[in-house]
Amino acid sequence: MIDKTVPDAAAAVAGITDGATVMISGFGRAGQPVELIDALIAQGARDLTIVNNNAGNGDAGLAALLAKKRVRRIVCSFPRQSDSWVFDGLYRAGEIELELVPQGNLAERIRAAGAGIGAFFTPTGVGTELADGREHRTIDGREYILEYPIHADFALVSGWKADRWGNVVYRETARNFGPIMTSAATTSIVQVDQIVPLGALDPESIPTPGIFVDRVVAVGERPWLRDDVFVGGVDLEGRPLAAASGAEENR
Amino acid sequence: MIDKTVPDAAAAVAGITDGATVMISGFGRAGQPVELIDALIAQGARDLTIVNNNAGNGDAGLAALLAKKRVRRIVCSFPRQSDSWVFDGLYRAGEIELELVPQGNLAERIRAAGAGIGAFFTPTGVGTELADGREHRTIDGREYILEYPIHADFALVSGWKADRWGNVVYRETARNFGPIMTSAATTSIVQVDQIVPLGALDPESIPTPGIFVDRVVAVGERPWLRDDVFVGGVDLEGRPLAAASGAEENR
Amino acid sequence: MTTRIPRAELAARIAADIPEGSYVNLGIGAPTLVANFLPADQEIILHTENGLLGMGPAPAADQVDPDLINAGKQAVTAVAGAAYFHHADSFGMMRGGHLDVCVLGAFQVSERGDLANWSTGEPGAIPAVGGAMDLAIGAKAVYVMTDLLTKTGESKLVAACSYPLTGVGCVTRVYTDHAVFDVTPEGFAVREAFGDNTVASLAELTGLALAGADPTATDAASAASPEED
Amino acid sequence: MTTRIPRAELAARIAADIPEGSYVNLGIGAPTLVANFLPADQEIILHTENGLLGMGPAPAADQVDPDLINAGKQAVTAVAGAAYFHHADSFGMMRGGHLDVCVLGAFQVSERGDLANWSTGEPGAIPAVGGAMDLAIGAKAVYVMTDLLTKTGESKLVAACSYPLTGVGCVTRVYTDHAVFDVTPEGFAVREAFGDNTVASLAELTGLALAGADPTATDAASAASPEED
Repeated sequence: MIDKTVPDAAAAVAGITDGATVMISGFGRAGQPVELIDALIAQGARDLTIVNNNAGNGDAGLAALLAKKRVRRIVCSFPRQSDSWVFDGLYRAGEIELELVPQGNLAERIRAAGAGIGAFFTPTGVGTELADGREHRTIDGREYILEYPIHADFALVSGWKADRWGNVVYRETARNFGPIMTSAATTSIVQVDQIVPLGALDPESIPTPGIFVDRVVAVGERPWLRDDVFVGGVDLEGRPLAAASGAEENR
Repeated sequence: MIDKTVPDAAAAVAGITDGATVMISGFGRAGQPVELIDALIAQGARDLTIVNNNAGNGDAGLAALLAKKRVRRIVCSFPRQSDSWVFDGLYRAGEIELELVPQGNLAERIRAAGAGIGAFFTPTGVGTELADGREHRTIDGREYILEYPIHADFALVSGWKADRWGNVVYRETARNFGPIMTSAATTSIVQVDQIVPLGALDPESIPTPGIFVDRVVAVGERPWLRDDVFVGGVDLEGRPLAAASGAEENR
Repeated sequence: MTTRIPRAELAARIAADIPEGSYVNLGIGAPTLVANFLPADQEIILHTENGLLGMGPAPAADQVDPDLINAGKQAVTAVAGAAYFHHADSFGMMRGGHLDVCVLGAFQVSERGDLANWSTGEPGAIPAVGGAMDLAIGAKAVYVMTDLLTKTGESKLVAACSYPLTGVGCVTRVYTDHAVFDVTPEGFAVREAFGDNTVASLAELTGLALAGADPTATDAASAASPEED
Repeated sequence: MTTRIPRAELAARIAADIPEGSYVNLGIGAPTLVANFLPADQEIILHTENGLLGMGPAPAADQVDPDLINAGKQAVTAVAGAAYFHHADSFGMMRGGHLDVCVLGAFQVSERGDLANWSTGEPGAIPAVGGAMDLAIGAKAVYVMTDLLTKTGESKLVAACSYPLTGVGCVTRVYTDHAVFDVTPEGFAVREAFGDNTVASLAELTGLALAGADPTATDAASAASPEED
C-alpha cells in the first residue's frame, strides 16, 4: 500500500539539509505552508535558498524563518510589501541575497524544471535591467531573453485536501505555485487541512497528481488565517492597504 | 451579455479560410471533434494545414477531411495506424506533406504558442533523425534541441460541457490536446455534448477557461462513439489490435 | 491651474472604454478603482494574475476568505463562470496575449510607449517587480492610469524614461488627470483633453511635442475584440 | 535450440522487478502484458501518456467508454486515486523525469543503451513516432521487452543500431526471451540467463562480448524509489 501521509509537520520536514534549495508555495498568505515552515524553523536547517513569490509577511511563516537567519538567499518576484519588515531589515543589512525575477518568468522557470525543459525564450523583461546578462534572440520579429529552469531539493506546499497517494487539491487562489513547485522539487512535501480516502477526490480535478508528491501531512484548520485582519497588500506607491476594511472601500 | 454559443456546427466553422492552419484535438477517436470536422468538410475550406496527434482513423472525422483532399500538410506524431488507410494512400501518392513531431514536443510546442514562449530546449529527439536541422545545446551536462511554437488560425476541439463564456470541461482521456490547442489558436471553436448554465461548472476544475474560447456549439450525444467496436490501436509491429474484444484478452 | 479630474472620474472614463466581453487585468493600486465603474449590466471578465478569471468585488467583512485574494493581496470574490488556475497557467495567459486590456500605474511613460512603473532606481531601495513586466507585455491593449505630473510637478510623460523600464514600446494609451493620450508612431497624441486643458497647455506641461488625436483612429480596446484570443 | 521463455513469463519477470509505489508507463504492444502480472496486493501506478495516472484494467465489454483509452487506443479503466491531465502536462511528467519505470519494445538496443524502436527506416515506410522518444528519455529506468532475435535470427542486441534511433544511451535493462541484460558502461552484462542459456551461448547468439552481471549491482528500479520524484 502506498501511504505518503506522515504523522506531523516535524516528520514532514525531516531530512532538509543545510544549504538546501527549498521552494515555498504561496502568494502572500494564500497558500503559504505556515505549519511546515514552523516545523522547518524547529528542525534547524540553515543556509537555505528559498524560492517564493514574496519574502514574507508580518512576523509569521516565511518571515519567521528569515528572522531566524536561516536563509542565505531568496529567489522571488515581490519582496517589498507593506509588511515585509523582516526581509527589509535583513536586505538593508546585507544579510540576505536577493535574486529578483519577474513573476511570470519565476512561474515558468519553476514549471520548466518540473517539465524537463532545458531553457526557454520569454519576452518578459526584454529591455529592462532584469534582462541584463541574459542571452537575447529575435524570433519571428519579437525579442526574447533566455531563462533557465529553477530546480529545488524540497518544496513545501500548502493544499486543501490530499489522499494517501499524494493527490492534492487546492482552494481558490491558494493554488498559485503549488502545482508547479511540487513538480520542480526532488522531494515535495504538502500540508493540507485534511487527508481524504483514496478515491474521494475527483480525478478530473487534481491540480497536483501524486506522482509529484512525496509526503503529505494533515494540519487541520489553519487558525492563523483568521488571526486578525487580512494583512498584506500595497498600492502602487507602496503604501499599505488596510486590508479587510480597506477592501470594503472598493466595493 | 457574453454568449459564445452558436446554433450549429456550420456556424461554428464559419470563416475558416483556404490555406488556414487548423488544430484538431483528439487522440485517436477520444476527443476528436467529428461534428466540427464534418461541418468543415461541408464548408469547403481547402489547402489546409492540420495539426493533430494522428492522421485520421477509419473513414470518419479527420480521415474524411483528408479523403476530400482538403489538407495540404499535416503536423502530427503518429500518422501510421492500423486504420489510417486514407492518410497512408495520400502519403504514398505524394498528395500530402507530413511534418512528424515526437508527441511530447508536439504538445509542448502547442503549449508554447499559447503561453507566449518564443522557443524552448527539449531533450526529446536528441540524437535521432527528428533532431536533424535543429539547434543543439548542452545545458547542465545534458543535450537539448531547440523547438519552436506551433500557432494556429483555428482550433477545433471536442469537450464535454461548456457554458456561454466558453469555459470547457472534458471527460477522462478525451481532454488530451483540448486545453493547449484552444490556447494556441487565434480562433478556438469547441463542440460539446451539452451547454450548461453559467456557474454550473466547478471553478476549481476548468481545464479550458473561456478566455481561450471563441465559439461553442452543442452537438448532443456523439453516436459515432458507439458506431461499432472501438477501432484503433496497433501493437509494436503495427498489427491492428482487435479492440473492444482484443482489450478483453489483456485483462 | 488647469483642470484635473478626480481619480474616480478617471477610473470611470477608463471603464467606459472597455467593451463588453473583454478580459481585463487591473493592476494593483489605483487601477483597481476601474472595477467600481464597469457597468453592472455588461459582462467584463476580470483576471487576477494570482490565478483567477472572473474576479468579483470585495466580500462583506464577515465573508472574507483568506484563500481568495487578488494580486494586491486584498480579499475578493469570484463570480459565476469563474475559473481558478496555477501561476504558470495564469502568466501563460498573459504572456500568450490572451488578455484584451490591462490597466497599470506608472512612474513614467515615454513617447515610444516605454513604461517605467516598478522601480524608482533609488540607491538602497528594495526592488520588487511582481507581475508588472508580464502585464506590460502581455495584453493586447495596455492602458496606463496615472496623474500627469508628479507631486513635484514633473511630467510623467517623457521623451525617454529615466526610471528603470518595465517594458519597451508596450503602452497603448495613457489616462491622466489632465487628458488622455494615445501612443502613436509619432509620439503622444492627445485623445481627449479634460476641461480647460488644450494640446498647447499639455505640451507645455509635458515639454513634449503633442499631436491632436486622429479621431478616425481605431480604438485599441475595441480592435482587441474578444473574438480574437 | 536454447531455452526461450514465453512472452507472458517474461512479462511476469518484468512485473516482479517493479517495486510497489512505482509510477510506470507500459509502452504499446507487448509491454502492456506486464500489467497483467503486477501483484494485486501491491499498488503500482500506471501512467498512460494520453493523460491518465492510475490506469486500470480493460473494462467489461459492455462498459467500454470511448473517452477512456490508453496510448494504444484500447479501452481501459481508471482506479480510485486516478488523475486526468492534458497532453502538455502528461509529457511534462515524462520529460521531467517523474516516472520510475517505463517498459518499451525494441527493434534494436545498442551496447551503450541506444534504443531503436520507432522506424525500420525502410524506404516508402510511413514514419510514426508517437510518444516513443519522450518515453525513451523520460523515465528513471527504461526497460526494454523484446525477443532476443528477429524472426530471421538476427540479434536485436547490437554493437550499434542500424535502425533509426529513438533515444541515445537511454536503456537501463533489456528483458528478452533468452536472458535479462543490464546496460553497463562496459556494454551488456547478463543479469539472468533463462534455462540452458549461458553467457557464452548468449555471446554467440548476439555476436557481442558480454559480461556476467555483477550481483552486487544496484537494482535500477529499486534505486529509482518513489521517494525521489
